Amino acid sequence: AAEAHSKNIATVVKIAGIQWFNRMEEGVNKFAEETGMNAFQVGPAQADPQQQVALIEDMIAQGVDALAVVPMSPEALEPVLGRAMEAGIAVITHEAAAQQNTAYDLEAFVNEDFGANLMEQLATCMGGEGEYAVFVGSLTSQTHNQWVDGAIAHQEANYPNMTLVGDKNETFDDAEQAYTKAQEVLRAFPNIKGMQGSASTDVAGIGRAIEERGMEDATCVFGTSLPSIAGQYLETGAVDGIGFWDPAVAGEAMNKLAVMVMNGEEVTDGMDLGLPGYESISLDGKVIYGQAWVNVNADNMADYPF
Amino acid sequence: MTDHASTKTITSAPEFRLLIIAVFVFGLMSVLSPDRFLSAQNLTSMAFQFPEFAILALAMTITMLTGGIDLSVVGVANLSAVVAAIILTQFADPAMPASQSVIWLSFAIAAALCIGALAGLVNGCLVAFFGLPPILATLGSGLVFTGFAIAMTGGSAVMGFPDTVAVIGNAQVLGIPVPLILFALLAIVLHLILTRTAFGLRVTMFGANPLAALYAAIDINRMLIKVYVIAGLFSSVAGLIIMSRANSAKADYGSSYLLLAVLIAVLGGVNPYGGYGRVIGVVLAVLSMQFLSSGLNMLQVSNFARELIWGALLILVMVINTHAVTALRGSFAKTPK
Amino acid sequence: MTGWLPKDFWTRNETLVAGVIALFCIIATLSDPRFFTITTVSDLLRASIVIGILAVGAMLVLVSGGIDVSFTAIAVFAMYSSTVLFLAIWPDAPWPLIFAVSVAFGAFLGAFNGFFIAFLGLPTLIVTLGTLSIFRGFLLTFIGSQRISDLPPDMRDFSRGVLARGTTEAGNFYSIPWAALALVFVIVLTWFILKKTMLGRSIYAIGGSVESARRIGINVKWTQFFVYVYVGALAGLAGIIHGSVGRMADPFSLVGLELSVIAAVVLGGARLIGGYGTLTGTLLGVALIVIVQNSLIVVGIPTTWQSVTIGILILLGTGVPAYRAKRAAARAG
Amino acid sequence: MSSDHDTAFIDLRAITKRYAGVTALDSVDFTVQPGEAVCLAGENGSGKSTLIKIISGVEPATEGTVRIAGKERPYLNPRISAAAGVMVIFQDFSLFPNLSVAENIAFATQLSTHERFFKSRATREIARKALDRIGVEIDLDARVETLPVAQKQLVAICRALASQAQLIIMDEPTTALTEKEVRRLQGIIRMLKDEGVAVIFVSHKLAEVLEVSEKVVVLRNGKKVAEGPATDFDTQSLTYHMTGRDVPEVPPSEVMAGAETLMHVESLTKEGSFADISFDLKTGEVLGITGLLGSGRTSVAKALFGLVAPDAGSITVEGKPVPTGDPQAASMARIGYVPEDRLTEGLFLSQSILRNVAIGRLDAHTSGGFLNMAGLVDEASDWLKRLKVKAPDVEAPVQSLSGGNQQRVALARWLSRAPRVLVLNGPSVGVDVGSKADIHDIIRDLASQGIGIIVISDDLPELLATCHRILVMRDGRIIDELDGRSVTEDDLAHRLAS
Ligand SMILES: Nc1ncnc2c1ncn2[C@@H]1O[C@H](COP(=O)(O)OP(=O)(O)OP(=O)(O)O)[C@@H](O)[C@H]1O
Ligand SMILES: Nc1ncnc2c1ncn2[C@@H]1O[C@H](COP(=O)(O)OP(=O)(O)OP(=O)(O)O)[C@@H](O)[C@H]1O
Ligand SMILES: [Mg+2]
Ligand SMILES: [Mg+2]
Repeated sequence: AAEAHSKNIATVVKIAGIQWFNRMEEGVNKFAEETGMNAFQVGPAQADPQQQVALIEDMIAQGVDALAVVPMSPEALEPVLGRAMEAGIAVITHEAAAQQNTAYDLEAFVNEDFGANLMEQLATCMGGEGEYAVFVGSLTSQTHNQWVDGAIAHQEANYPNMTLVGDKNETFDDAEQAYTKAQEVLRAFPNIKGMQGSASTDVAGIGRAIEERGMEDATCVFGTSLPSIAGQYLETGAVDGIGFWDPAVAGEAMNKLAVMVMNGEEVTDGMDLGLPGYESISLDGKVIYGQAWVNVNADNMADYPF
Repeated sequence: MTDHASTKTITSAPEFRLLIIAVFVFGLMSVLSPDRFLSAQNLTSMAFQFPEFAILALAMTITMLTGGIDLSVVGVANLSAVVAAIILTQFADPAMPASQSVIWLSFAIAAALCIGALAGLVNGCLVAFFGLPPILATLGSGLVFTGFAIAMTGGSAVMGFPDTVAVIGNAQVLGIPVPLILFALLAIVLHLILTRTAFGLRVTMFGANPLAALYAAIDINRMLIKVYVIAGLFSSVAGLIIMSRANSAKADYGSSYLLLAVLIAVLGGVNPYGGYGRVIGVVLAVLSMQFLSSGLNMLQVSNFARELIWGALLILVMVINTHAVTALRGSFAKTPK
Repeated sequence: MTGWLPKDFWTRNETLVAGVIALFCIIATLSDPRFFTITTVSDLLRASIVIGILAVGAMLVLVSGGIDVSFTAIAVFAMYSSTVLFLAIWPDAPWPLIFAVSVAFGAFLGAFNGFFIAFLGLPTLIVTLGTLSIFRGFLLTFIGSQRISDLPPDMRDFSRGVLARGTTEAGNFYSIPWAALALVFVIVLTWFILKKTMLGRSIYAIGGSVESARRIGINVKWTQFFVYVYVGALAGLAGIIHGSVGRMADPFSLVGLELSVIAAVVLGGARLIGGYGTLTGTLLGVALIVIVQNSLIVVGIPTTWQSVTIGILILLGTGVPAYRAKRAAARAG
Repeated sequence: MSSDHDTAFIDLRAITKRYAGVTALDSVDFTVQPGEAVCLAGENGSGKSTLIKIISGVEPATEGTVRIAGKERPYLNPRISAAAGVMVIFQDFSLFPNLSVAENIAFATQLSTHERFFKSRATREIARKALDRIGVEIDLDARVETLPVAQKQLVAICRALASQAQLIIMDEPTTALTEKEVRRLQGIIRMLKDEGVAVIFVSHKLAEVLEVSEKVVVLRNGKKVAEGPATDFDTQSLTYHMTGRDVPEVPPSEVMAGAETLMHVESLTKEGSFADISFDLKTGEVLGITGLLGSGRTSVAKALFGLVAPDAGSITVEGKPVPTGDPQAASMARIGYVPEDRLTEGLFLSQSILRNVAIGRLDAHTSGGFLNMAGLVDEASDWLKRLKVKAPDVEAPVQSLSGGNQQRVALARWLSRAPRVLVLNGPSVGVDVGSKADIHDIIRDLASQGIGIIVISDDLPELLATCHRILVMRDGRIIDELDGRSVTEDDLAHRLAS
């Protein structure tokens, strides 16, 4: 019992300070409060995998008991997480299904399914026909690509009258870039009816371009985002719907898993983690999948104030 | 007289002030967090962390000595790493016996170094033959190199190496991390090049007055090309370390290292307009940065504050240096008659 | 034959850049006729506003013989902190007031640069490299690191304000926002300062030779100080426009753009050694970068090759005049 | 004496200027009356420029008082000084290369009238008037960087003339001017005097100094050592006061009979600069090349060293052709070149004296890729000693040396490479009398060792003191070849100007 209270659990996120991870920190803090453990969250100042490596090195050096990591670039973290596990640290990851050096990787959902879920809404809005384009934060981001690939696969299987136009458009996780890319797509493909974004800023940029042209009703825009970012465009209808998972819950779940690993408890298929969306997890090797996505539109956005 | 003069030059050199800063930061962190900062664990951890960007700072240093700059170092590092990684994943099976994979590893290393040299050659030609300002030449070429890395990989990471690759970035020899050994070697090599070879002297002299270098019949084009090739080679070594430490290669690794490398070089006393700079200064600047950075992480100071502190340190050092220079100016200008 | 043209017309950077722009437009139109429409023009204009204002500032610094890499950090700092300030004390403030405060913040931060550069005599690159880190670090540590979408309502209204908006008969949409006026204002003001005041001429003079300027009695320190304050103010303006038009105060945006902006200015003929640079050239340089960055899809260049394309463009755009200058110098001996 | 002080426009009392460690001026009294032309003479580093900087407010005095137009000026800066009517033509011109001729000329005037706005018509008017006054024609819209040196100097002079100056200070204004322009400048000085404008004139060309000035003040090591009416001095006595010793010039000895041809230049041509330049240079011969402004002498000199690529023609040294337009090739063929402007072209000012010499011989001291530092230091020190460079420490930066010593360092670099042909462009520009004679000695000595030397200069006494043969250029062509040992100064001047 005494040792349970003295555990240090560091949650290392991709980048410090942004809403997404601030929300996650709420979950981490809630966990710390409820369990009395020293659970805290850190993140690098710049979105660079190497900075995250350095940060984890420092965490290992100061002797934490568990690491809950949201990798910027999973491959890049393999060696350092390997060292962490060798040092006897319990490692949990999130959004990194292919991660080798981890006890468990927690996925809010199967990425392809989430992308298909967005596509399903997009297709419904478009009436199952017309041109659409897709956006990713960066071509190097694995999850973004999985979402988009899942969406495209879903469209090809179910909506033969829809056509994808152009490449995956890269927005560098920047609303301004998403805006100019969207403008360009609108110019290059004047008949376009739908757009799907991946980075949380994508739909904001797309929504702005749509609103500027007064095409709110003529187009359908869906994507991953947060109400705090996309809210104003959901209100005007420039963006029709967003999907996400609640990072606070994910943060709490990671820390919970970390404690389970430290205590040697088994994680099993169909287990209930006692958190919304993770009531009946499915286990595939080391990867734990929940069904924790949330679809939000103008009607229910008030329920998610972050 | 000579004794007195030499002690005076040592203490008045900007590098001496950097030494004081490095020692001070180390002391401060040790006092603030004695059990953790001074732990062997932390010391090795730091030794693993800094070599990759420190080597990039060395590459920056030699180009700055000529009054240039190399903004393509990160692009070159990633491009060489990607090429090496592609060779390793195409030809070397992770399951391959170590003796065989070593051959492929050496081949991949050679290829990476070639890419580094080639990229340096491109930069050198742009600066020397086409007369582009280095800041723009390397900004543009850096985009091109990164772009090639993206195009070759489609933007995703290349991974799945034999275990031997891990040696470059993660192994220790006699308890000393291999990256640190590589950095130390390169720093010594660069120091010797700059102070003990004709080429090194020419580099500094050219930086001090390019026109006079032309009139002194120095082969400027060849010298500039060599400078950028060396910078490219150093960058590719950094790329290999990053690749090994990340067990993968990707076009956007280390993107925050560019400004860091410039900052370290300048903090290390290198004159970005050319003509002055010493490797020891750069090494001390790297150490100060790493002590500060790891120490602040232990104290759980926000990482944004770290950026603030770096910037403030840079300006502080400059203010001290400049003022010391004004005060000392007279001591050089001895009466000629 | 071409008596009405300036003597060096054919050898100027401006001519070259204008030529490259024309060539690019022809290629783009050939590959997709829809490129050459009012829609493209108005989209590009909108995309040029913030970069244009920043570039005018960067040009001024280059002319004065310095270099500034901190202006993006100043822009974000001024935008974000004035937004935070007004959200806290007076969310319903009219936008001109919010803009004025952002400009004042920008000028204040510019004064920091000016102080170290003009009065302590530190090298400009080092100072602005340092203040880039300081401003950004301070902003993210002490003021905030979250994106804010709930801007003061009047800022949103500003972004909805248009000078002209509509659809041509051919069905081409266009829209010119109010913010375009800000760019015009900045250009006119800067043109006036540079061409019509002794202060502006002194900036050129300092760029040509600081020591000579000092000797004939130009107040070098205050002129330099003015340059950095003015550039800071322009950055503050660009930042707040960026925030309101993008309807989001994002403390991570803009930083990282500084070198591209400087590249655009140099494309337009300004020289890193100081003393040279024109507004026409700067605007052409910005136009070129913006056109290329925003038309690669139309021209059909795959996303994976875009960074290579832009890199080659910078190399060509700065390489051709540099090579020509080098050849000319060699010929003249 | 006291009445002198009362009426003086400039009145300096007991001025001392110390730079940390160096006393550049030591308790100097100095007055200038309205309309008076004062000559300031002294060797390099004697403090002339420092004195000028104090009067013009560029540097503050450490001790002593400055009065301008009867008013004490405890705090002075260039603006105040200019407003009081002091205009300076600086030794390095202090022009703005990126601005037009008109703006360069008018800038100071406009500043002194506290103009806030820039009017281009008024600017051109001011510039036009100033140019008319000395009767020169320069394109008002040309950028100053595109002008040849001599025209730059004329622009600097016009800038000083443009304002309503009470005193014009000229710090070596004639270094880049040819005889004809010097004459014109002397005319201007007389005209200024008639208008009541005072002039301070600094020059190393002693004859011209004595010709225009009423009063001579001689500085040595920062102290005033002589002062009096110009009529009390002649070149000889002035030299004596400046150096503290007599410096006689000896004419060159004869070229060895049967000396072989060392260098052969055949029909060297460069469109717009020079045409059909052919000459031979024998071992041990000193060949002078002279000409008026824009005659092409500098271009020819640069072409010999590969800095300018000629369109046609060939250069051979000891029978072997030298590729043109390539300084490395020229240097491999053992041609050396000491440039005109040692500050920007010749020396690495911030680097040590040692390195400035050694840069020419690095490869010879490299073994196994590394430098033999000891050998390098020995050799360089040896050359510094042979050329009598007065330096406290070979590790000191070369900028701490005086002009004459700097020139010797530049020479040492090339001499250490044992050149066969040495091209000296303005070997004594801005060098004081004492050092000048020493440098001439060095030239004669080198020639006697069999080196072929080409001296490019418009300093006629210098040419006569060193050259066996003199080529005269005009409009890019050689128009005359004279025997240096028989031609007289008057004759040479005549051929140059005709
Ligand atoms: N900024 C400075 N710092 C230190 N010493 C200086 C400085 N400026 C001049 N000196 C020294 O002061 C002395 C006088 O220099 P000054 O330039 O007045 O000589 P000068 O008579 O004009 O010589 P020249 O004929 O070469 O122009 C020299 O010894 C010089 O080295
Ligand atoms: N490439 C060129 N094209 C046209 N005119 C040129 C070119 N190069 C030089 N000139 C002109 O040719 C003439 C000779 O120039 P040069 O510089 O050789 O004269 P110089 O007599 O050596 O000058 P200085 O008096 O400075 O020694 C000048 O009128 C110059 O302006
Ligand atoms: Mg819609
Ligand atoms: Mg002088």
